[in-house]
Amino acid sequence: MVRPRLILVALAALLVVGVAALGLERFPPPEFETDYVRPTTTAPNPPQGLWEYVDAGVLAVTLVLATVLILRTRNRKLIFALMLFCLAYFGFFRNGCVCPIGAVQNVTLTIFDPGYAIPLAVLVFFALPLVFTLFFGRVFCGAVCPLGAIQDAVLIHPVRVPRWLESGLRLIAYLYLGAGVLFAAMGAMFVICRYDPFVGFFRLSGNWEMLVVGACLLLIGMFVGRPYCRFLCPYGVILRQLSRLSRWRVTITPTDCIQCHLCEDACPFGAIRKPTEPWPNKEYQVARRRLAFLLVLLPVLIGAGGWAGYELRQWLAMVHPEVRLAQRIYLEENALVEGTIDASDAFRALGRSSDELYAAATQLRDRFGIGGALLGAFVGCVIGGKLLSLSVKRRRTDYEPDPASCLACGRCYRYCPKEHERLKRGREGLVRH
Amino acid sequence: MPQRNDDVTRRRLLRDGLWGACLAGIGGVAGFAAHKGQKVDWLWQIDPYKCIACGNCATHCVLEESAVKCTHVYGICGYCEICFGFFDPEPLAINEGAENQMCPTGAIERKFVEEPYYEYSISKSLCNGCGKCVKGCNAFGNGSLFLQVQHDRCVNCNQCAIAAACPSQAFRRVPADQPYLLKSVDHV
Amino acid sequence: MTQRQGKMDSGVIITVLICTALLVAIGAVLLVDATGRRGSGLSRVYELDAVRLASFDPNLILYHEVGPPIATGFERSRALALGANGRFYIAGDKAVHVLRDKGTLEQVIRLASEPHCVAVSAEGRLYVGLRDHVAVFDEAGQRIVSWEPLGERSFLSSIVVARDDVFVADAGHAVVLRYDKTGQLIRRIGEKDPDRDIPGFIVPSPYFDLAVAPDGLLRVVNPGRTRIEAYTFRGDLEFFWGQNSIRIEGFCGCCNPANFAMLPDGRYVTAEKGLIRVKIYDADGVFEGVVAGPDELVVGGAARVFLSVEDAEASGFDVAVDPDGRIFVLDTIENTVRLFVEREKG
Amino acid sequence: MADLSQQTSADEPRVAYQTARTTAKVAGTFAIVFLALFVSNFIGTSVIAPLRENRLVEMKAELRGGDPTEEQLADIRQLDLQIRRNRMWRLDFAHKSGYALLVSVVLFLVAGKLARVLNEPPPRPRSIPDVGAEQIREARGSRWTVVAGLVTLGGVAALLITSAAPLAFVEAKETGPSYASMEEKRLQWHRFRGPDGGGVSVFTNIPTEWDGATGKGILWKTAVPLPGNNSPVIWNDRIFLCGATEQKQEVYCYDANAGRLLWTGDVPVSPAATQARIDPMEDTGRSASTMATDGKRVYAIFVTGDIAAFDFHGRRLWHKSLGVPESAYGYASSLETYQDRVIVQYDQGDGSEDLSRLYALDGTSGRIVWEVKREVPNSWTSPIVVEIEGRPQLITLTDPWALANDPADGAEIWRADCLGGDVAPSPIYAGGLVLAIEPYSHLVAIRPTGQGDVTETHIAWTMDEGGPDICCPVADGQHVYLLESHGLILCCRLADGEKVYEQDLRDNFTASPSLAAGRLYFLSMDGVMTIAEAGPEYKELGKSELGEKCHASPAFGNGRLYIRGLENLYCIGEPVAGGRAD
Repeated sequence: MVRPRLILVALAALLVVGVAALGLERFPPPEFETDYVRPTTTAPNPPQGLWEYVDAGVLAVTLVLATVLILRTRNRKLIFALMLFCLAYFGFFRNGCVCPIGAVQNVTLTIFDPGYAIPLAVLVFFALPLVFTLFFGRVFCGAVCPLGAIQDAVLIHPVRVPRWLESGLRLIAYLYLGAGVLFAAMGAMFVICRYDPFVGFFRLSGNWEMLVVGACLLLIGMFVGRPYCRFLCPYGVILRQLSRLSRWRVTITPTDCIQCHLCEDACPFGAIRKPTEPWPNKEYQVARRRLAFLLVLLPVLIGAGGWAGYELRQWLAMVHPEVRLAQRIYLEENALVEGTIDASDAFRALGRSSDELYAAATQLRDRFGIGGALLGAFVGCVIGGKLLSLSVKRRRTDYEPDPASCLACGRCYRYCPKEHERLKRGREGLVRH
Repeated sequence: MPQRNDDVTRRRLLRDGLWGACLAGIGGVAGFAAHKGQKVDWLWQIDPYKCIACGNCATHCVLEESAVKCTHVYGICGYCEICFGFFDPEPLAINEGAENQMCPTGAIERKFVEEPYYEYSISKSLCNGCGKCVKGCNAFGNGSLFLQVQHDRCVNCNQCAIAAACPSQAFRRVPADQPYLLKSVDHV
Repeated sequence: MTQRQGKMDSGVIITVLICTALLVAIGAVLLVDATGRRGSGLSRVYELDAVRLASFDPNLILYHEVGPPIATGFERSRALALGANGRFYIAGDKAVHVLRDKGTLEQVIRLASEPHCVAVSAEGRLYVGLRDHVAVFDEAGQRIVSWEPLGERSFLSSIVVARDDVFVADAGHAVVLRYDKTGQLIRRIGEKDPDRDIPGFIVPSPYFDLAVAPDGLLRVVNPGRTRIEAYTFRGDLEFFWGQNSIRIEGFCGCCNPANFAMLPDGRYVTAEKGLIRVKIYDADGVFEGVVAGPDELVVGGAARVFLSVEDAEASGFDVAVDPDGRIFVLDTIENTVRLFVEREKG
Repeated sequence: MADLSQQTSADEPRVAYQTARTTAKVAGTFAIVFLALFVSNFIGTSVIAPLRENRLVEMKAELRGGDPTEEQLADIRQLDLQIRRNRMWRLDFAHKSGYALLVSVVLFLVAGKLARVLNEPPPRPRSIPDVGAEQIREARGSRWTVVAGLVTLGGVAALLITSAAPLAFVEAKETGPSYASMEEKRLQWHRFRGPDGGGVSVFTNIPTEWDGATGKGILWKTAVPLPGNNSPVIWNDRIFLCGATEQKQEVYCYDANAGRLLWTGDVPVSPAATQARIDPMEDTGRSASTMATDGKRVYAIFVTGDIAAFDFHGRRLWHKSLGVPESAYGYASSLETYQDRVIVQYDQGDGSEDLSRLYALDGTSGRIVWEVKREVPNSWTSPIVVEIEGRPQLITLTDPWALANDPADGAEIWRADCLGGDVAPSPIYAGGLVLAIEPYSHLVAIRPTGQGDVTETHIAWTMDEGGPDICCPVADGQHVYLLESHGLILCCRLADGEKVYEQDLRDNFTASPSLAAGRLYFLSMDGVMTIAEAGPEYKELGKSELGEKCHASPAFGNGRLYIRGLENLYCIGEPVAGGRAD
């Protein structure tokens, strides 16, 4: 019986229709009679990979130096000088890429994309500042980070940001971190890098929109200390939490606090916390009830966040080019939009089937469902945790920097009379020797 | 107050535990990433078989003058007298006059080799990566002209702005030891 | 501070400044075209408007497509020949498929390498041009003989069987080879020879077609000069015609027509690659009309022409004509054979 | 710097401060100037340059017409050179002004900072009377901002979640595939003779009495622009049918409730068809094939072999020609849908030329999903897709085969050699049997459970006391009713094919009989509907006249009956039907 075989052949024929021809062969170039020699194509080599390791080395050295300057020497001028060096080196000289902030995404992509792995240098960029923070607080932010440095350098006339506003704005950074990690994990885009406001200055070139954003942030940064670090930086979010646990950290006074109040306004980043005073009894009762309520609220917020994130998967997925393309192709195929765009033209020219695209996009959408749920839960957890931490009474007897918010810039040292005492002792000691 | 002391110790223990966990976490992530093989750096490059020469390369690069430029693989070139990468689709005459050239920046040089062959080469300093010649060469010629990221210019952004804006998703990360995706010349 | 008033003022100014900067920054972030949705923003000099370039008067279309296309069954179809018995011989991948009139696959002749061209003799023998040699098969698909390979550089692109001769176009060497039916090379035709006023073929891409016209002369495309040249079997150049133009009456690009066929009355059917179009020229090479333009031949029409590298490389459609003057087009993008017949006048 | 100020005398910082301030001002001014230059250069690049470039394009276009003069060429070259020089110049300028801007900004910052440091007041703590209260206030304020943030986030999320999600393609996949299921189709009349093509309505509230002359019982009546013998198909509140002349082929969509023509779709007559001069028999007409819908799209095919798909809003999704069919009386097979495919039975020729095909076309694109070649001559039956033992079978009748294919891939399941001649009545599936009619000859029942050639093994029974030449059978589970075109009703037992009764209606019929709520509906060519009770004996329940000639089979909706007359479409039923079927 011939028929079934024919059907199979017909089916096979139908299957290959629409698949663009592959395996192109090259046709020989002309044979020249003259002694013309075909030039070879020049493809300039990339800069040597060695720089990466130099960068990693410089990072390590500057971190050590920063630690010493901040925690032992306690000299703002030297810290500032180191900061300027890092700005010049990592920023203007090395063009600010890859920086530890962006490296978060590279690490995320490494975990989720089997075909991607990061070079050692990027890994060092990601991990070293974290380790240093875990030991010594945010010394990276204080003196090494070029993004921090450029903002620190423009801070001319600091104004106080009310604490309530600061608490609210800080949430943006958490959201940004969550989104950055999610989109990196999905292989959609490195949003943190695409929307880096300062890298354009380092390169003296960039998309004008981001240059304007950077300029605006710097303008704001002349009055509000380090706005990107405090309210946007996704890496800062991680550093904040690690810094809470740090073994050693910045203290305003080298010895004991004498409660002189002089350092109160010293910090342009609002990181100095005053000693606490006992609450009225009534407040305790209210606080206890509030705490209980918030403890119950926390899981609710996590759950609600997870649910909302899952429900938002279709919106989140639109960041992925594949999903956007699928959407566009669907609209075009069903005559819901007029005309074509470059992306849909390219899709058709490349001969992929739309079903395949839809399947891929749907799969991505589902992955965004999981990712979105995790992101939502994370945001819920952050907000719940934030509310909890704002409802707990902390005990402080001295003026001290909040370990999470302190950017280790060393500005406050000279406000402390004890520090002056120490310096004087040091000078005398020097003379004695 | 023994009670308070207890409290303090417990808190310290918790803190130390957390501290250790964080350190271990960083170590774990770093270890995982480090053990994934692939120790070379990544660079951005265009897959010439996916590129549709839409022109985004010319304007979306973070550099004022795009890092993407036309590349010519001579081994594929037919050395045509009438090159559709060089000449306007409706040339007034077959000569190098500006009115007959396709390239808006005049970046293609046409040089007589021998009857009837002409050599075409790209002046990289003039090319802005618009891809107009690529279209012409693909459609009519052998496709010896195509766009490539030039790594002497590329600043290797962690997220290439052109890649994000590429309509055909032709950009991809390539290992730094194979920085170009040149069309192959099987016969050479 | 010395002046309390001044400080107040500066506070207001700073707040206003910060708020303005914030608004501008948010606006700029929203304006960032991270996904390329606004396109390149290049001016018109950078445009290559395929649709405009490919447009022509639709009244020039003299043919229309009939029936559904017939699938060739190949991933890459190369060449089409018609047998005397209404059979299609289609070369592609690593085989020749023999199809009966309405597309029934009758026979599969498997080959070791990719065939580039195919021709059928009146006796039903099948001549298949592989990269560097010709293989001959009998009617049952059994290999009879393989002719001598022509060397590393050769790239056979077309083959035609006359009464006593077999003509093979070698694109790699840019020469036409005249064989007798036993595979003896008789003559090399069309090599550059100023004494005989033969300019030589320019073959920049793997398309180099030939045919034997009803007037007994050989017609060969000189693709690099975008014209068709007529040779005697002895290799004398008699005449040529064809002009380079993207307009409908010319052949466009660096090297066209990619393929052609002769109608029984001596007119030409030409197929161009790049801007894919099949056209009719009369026996003197005067443009007569269009069989089908890019819009009829390619999904997506002319707009797609400049986009896909693979399409462009696969766009050398082959044409064949049956004794009734019906035109069969081998669609090498969709891998089908499509039939075009003349429209009724009026 | 602070140390410096402490060590020097009182005047020096003052002077230094003034100097720094002036420097900052000067540097700031320069920065603004350079910024302005930078921006103007940017504007030049993005606005002025393109204008010039467009001018160049225009100049080139002007020259293309005639013979260019030397001056014209010189002009173009001049402009071209200018553009390219300008481009390089601007690039260079952008670079330089960028550096200048950077230097001036740095200078401004340094000077400004210096001025600030030199003029810095000594630390002076603010005296806050009640630190505790302030801390409580601060904490409360912060909590509220966080809550505000939460509310904002929640609001945005809620807004996005409740608004239409952007991913239509997944949506389409999620709400089930982009086609209606067989269960959904069961409640509609999605093809010729309704679900399974059996002519049986699931609704029990079908009207039994009307009168075209007085308008009694007739909900609405609307003219159909072009003629056609195809029957209406129904999907919820839309009625679809089509009509054609030699020049035009149209698809109509009517509102089921008011009879309003919602849209008209145009199916171009392919040039091949124009040329072929198709001349079908008058009884067939140019639009005999009934449309079919998959719940998302409707499909129509005409005698020319032109087939098209429309969405429910009247947008034509695709159209193509399957080649002009060679059909003795004119192509008349109706369409069927399976999932998102449209099934076309395309039998043509005399069987010797291998022309006949069974196609499954992709509903969204018209692409051929599969096709089966069949060595059979032209036929006029319509395909049905029915579920048999949980597996869908596509059943078609040809000469001489009754065939079943897998609608998923076209693979043949079984075939039975049991028919002959010009087969026209379509198959039905009832009581576990496939019933097929050979006109003027016999009715055959096949058990559709076999594989391969089942002629010998799976023919349950044959009833050879004649068979209708046009009308399809209808069955109620117990009996099968045949209607011959001259009016003879033949009732047989479904189980064994034994004849139960014969009844002559003495009228002419082309419409197939239908069954609703245990009542048989016979629509004569004169528009007279005879309604009889289904059962072992003939019991007429009444006759209703439409007053217009009818060739097409009626369609049954929820409480409604749709009849296509030669010129009008009628809806018979109560003004407000008892709710929608779904």
